[in-house]
Amino acid sequence: MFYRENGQFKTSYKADQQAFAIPQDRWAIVAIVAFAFIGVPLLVDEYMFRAILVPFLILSLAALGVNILVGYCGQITLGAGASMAVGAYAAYNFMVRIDGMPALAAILLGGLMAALAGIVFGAPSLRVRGLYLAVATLAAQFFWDWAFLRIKWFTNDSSSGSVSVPDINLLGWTINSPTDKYLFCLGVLVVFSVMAKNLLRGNMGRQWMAIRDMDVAATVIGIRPMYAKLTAFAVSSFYLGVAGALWGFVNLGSWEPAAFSIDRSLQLLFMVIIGGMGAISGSFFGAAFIVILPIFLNQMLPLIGGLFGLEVSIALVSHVEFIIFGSLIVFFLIVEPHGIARLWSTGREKLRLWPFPH
Amino acid sequence: MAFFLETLLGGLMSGMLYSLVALGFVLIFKASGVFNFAQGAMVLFAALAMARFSEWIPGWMGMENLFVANLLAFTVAVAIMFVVAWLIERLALRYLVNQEGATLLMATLGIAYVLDGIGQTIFGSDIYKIDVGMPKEPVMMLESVFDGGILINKEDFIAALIAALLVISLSIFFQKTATGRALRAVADDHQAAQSIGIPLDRIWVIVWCVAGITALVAGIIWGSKLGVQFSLSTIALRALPVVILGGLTSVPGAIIGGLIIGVGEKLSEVYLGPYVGGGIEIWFAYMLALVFLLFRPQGLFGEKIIDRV
Amino acid sequence: MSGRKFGEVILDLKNISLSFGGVKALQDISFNVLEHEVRAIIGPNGAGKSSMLNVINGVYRPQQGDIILRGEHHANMDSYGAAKAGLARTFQNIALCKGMSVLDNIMTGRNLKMKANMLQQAIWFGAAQREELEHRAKVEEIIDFLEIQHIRKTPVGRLPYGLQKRVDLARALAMEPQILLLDEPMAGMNVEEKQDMCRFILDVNDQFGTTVVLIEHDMGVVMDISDRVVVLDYGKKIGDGTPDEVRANPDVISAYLGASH
Amino acid sequence: MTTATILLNVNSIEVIYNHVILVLKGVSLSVPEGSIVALLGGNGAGKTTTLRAVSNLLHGERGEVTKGSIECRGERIEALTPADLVKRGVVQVMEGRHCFGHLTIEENLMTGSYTRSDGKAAVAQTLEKVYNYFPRLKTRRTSQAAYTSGGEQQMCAIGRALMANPTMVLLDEPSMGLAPQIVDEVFGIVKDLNQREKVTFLLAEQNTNMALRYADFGYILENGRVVMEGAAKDLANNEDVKEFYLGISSGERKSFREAKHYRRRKRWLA
Repeated sequence: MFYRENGQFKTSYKADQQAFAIPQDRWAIVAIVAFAFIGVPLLVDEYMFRAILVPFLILSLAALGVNILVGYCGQITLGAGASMAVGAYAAYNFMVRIDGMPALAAILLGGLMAALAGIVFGAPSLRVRGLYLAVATLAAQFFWDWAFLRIKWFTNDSSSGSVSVPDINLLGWTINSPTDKYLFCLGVLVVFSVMAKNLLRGNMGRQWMAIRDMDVAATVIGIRPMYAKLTAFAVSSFYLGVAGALWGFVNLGSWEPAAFSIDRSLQLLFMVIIGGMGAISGSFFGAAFIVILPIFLNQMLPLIGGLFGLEVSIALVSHVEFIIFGSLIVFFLIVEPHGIARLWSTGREKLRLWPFPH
Repeated sequence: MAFFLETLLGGLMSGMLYSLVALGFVLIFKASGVFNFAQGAMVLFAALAMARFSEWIPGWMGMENLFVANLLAFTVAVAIMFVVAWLIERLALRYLVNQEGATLLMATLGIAYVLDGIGQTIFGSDIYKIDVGMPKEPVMMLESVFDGGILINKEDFIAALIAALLVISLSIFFQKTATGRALRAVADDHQAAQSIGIPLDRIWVIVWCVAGITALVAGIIWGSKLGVQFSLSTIALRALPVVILGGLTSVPGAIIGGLIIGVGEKLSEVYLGPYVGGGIEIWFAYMLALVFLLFRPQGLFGEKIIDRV
Repeated sequence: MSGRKFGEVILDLKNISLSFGGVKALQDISFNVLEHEVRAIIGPNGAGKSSMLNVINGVYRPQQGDIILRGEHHANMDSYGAAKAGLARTFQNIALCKGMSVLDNIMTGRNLKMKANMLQQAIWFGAAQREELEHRAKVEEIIDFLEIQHIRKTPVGRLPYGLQKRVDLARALAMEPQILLLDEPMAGMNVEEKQDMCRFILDVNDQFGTTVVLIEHDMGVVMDISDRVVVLDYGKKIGDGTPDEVRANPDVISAYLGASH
Repeated sequence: MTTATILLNVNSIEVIYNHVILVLKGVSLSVPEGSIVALLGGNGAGKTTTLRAVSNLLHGERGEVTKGSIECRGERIEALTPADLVKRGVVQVMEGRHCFGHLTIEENLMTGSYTRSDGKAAVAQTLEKVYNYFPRLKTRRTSQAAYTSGGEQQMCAIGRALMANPTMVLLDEPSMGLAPQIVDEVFGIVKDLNQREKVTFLLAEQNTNMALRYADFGYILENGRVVMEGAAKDLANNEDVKEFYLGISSGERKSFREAKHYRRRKRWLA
């Protein structure tokens, strides 16, 4: 099993433009996806599904959305949570207000609404950029936080903005067991990831990256910043909206606006940073890391404390979690600003050249 | 009319406090090009230190004098903020020389988390009070003009005065001293500053020390008003629109932006809030800042950005 | 220079004035560009050369004056409009996407010609793929022409400066422009690289009939390859003519060239 | 040249960026006190990296010296900070000028004196000296550097370095993007400083013609290696140098219009 490209020749541009041009990569991806669909359900217990796998899948999707905007189009957002909220509440409204609305359609429509909101709140990006834009996106965050808490119409007049939805029914398949939820989310994630990959390797992705890397100069080669930036906001918000609807419908079942607070926005941003900006795989790495870390710490800290005869309170665990979390972010930014995905690809590059160092 | 003026003055006073936090942002950004998201966490950290030590020190030394205890606690808190500044430079910033603004911003988010965690681990996570003997009683003003006059908090007045003093001394430091000049040079171009022998590490420690002291002052004032608790770290989020409105690099911008936001918030909450269910001040501030941004993308006092290709 | 035919006036700039907050970058500048010619703009630093280029392709809008492109008025054109009108441009401080491969960078130059919508692109198979392949073939021709086959897949950020300049040119060519604006295409190159670059510029001019407007400091290059030269100084035009005329112009000598040239 | 003491000695250094990209593959050179030494070669040859390795500014670019040694007056300097190096009298003027745009010209110059501890009077004296060399700067002393021309910014950058009272200046691409007349002026001042103030210069330059006219000694870098070295006069007369770096072949300057695809190319590249 050598990781080598020697002897592989492309004879057409078509072959050269495949999503994964190296056959070894292609087979690895197929194997991973197959394992996720078939192997995982056979191996894993219910707790794993509920606590880790389902949140991981949905947050991966959300992180992918953030990555499109931040990593590929270079527009920093601190309002990702708000897009998720719009998606979740919009999907909820489609469900309760329209009789016989299929859940999947409601979720997609929720994503569409989030995309529209994303375009409106992304509009300042045409005038301001960088740090100013980051702060401008906070406006969206606080506005929607407030709207879902105070405007009763959005939550069908429920108190404190909390709403709940029944189990999803998809063409006769009722999604209620953890395994069902897992498979459903996995399916959505795979489809959306493939579409993201397609967009990013084509003309759209190139336009976004041109805006990210050269902004003013991009207009000179015929890229309209308005179009490129707003499509990035729309696509990103669409992904986030769908993820938000899934988070509400599948993972939580019932939720309040606090589920999509600024903490969620920051969490998503961290996933992208730690995972790797401008790399699709980075979204998965980052989501996995951030879903697993608190669970890991919750289990380990009392054990470690026990070794030294210390009582570790729940409050202390949450404080230590803060500290470790923050330190890791700084650590990653220092060691590899491009995240786990870059560490991964550097490793792969070395493998290709192995045993020669350069 | 008297009610309107009272609201207005109330807005101005709370705006002054926003300015104080915003000032911390502007200082660090101006001098090191870092948009310090951890400023709120630093305010909380500093306030916690101040609150706890002013409680602990009398206990340890068995003394009663509030003034001396506060003075000692203040000194200890300053020292702690210096250590924090030094550690931040040592452990994080020095490895991030020459990185993009976004990377630095996210690093400070990480620092904010660490500070929040450490602060609560050491100092506890309850609500504490700071009592530096600020007069709480209200003052009546303009009784001759309006019936019943206008109610003003004396505390707010003193706070505004302190903020003004801090700003003046900082401006002098920045414009007139060799260190201030070096700080501004570093803000412009890290590598060029390095190439002519300005030691980045030392400059950054100084900047963060200054920001730490600003945070401490803000923390004491806010803390003595509202009590010291975790939510204090979110005042950074309240101060962000101020920074954006005033321009990231402008000290006067931070002040005037703070006043505008303070007044806008209060007026909107009082006159607009009842119609839409209340609680609008936080996003209203952001919207206000956004509207300004649409007309002046660099903020009120920020330097104009000219795109060059 | 013999045997080369110039066409009509393709680009006519009339009384262009531009200022930034009181600073006058360009004052009442007029000159024209003939089809198929190589037109150079020279002048000291801060003379307004880059501003001139920015006015031509719509990055800046002049406060006064008129830009006539193939007989049509374009004074209010933005840079997107300029790109659509057939103007391409390279940059003084290379504006390439550092993380993207050479191939992808050049492909961005084709974006105006790509029509697949977002949904088609997300699905990929079908219209988007067909289009992608079509344009890839075109881009490969340009890669071939500029002799950068070997670095096709290399991320641009890893290339030496000289090659990056060439990729920048390749991207501009991918737009199939009628007028090519080059902002200091040879800054920071050694003689060998400059010779290569000159060869490419002249070949583009010969083979595709592309009109070239270029800013350059190297007098050797300017005098050798350009047909006519405009000289700017402090936002004013101080000379205009063939290289020999300009070289003999006393204003130009005292403001720019110095005695030794 | 043999009698002069060696101020700077670079011993077969290797520089790697980002842990993977090898840029310098064993570069050695030495700079005698009081001389002007030129580093020549195309873009990406490693000139700037060599200068950065000497001035310890590699870290900001994620690069590091992995092999070899750098000595200044016999003392190893790889581990020093840039500030320490400035105190020892070695200052770099970076490529692309890098003036502090928001500071005035005079403030820019004054930042250069940050490391000095010999008192205000001495600094003021140096400032006067810098103004003497660059009278243009004196007329623009209160303008913000961002609003000055390229030539003025280059002078400001050199002047700022001089404010540190250096014994040696590392000058990176002083002619880049400057009008011919200004280039003459800048090089003239460098020569002046060298002769009157005894400042040693190590300069990286694309403009081979200019550099060889003013330098005493030259090194030609290609692909991270030194491929040729010698006294400036000898290099200027070398056939290869003439052909590849000066654009002269068989005795006369060749027109850029006449350059052929199949012309003679360098053969020493691996």
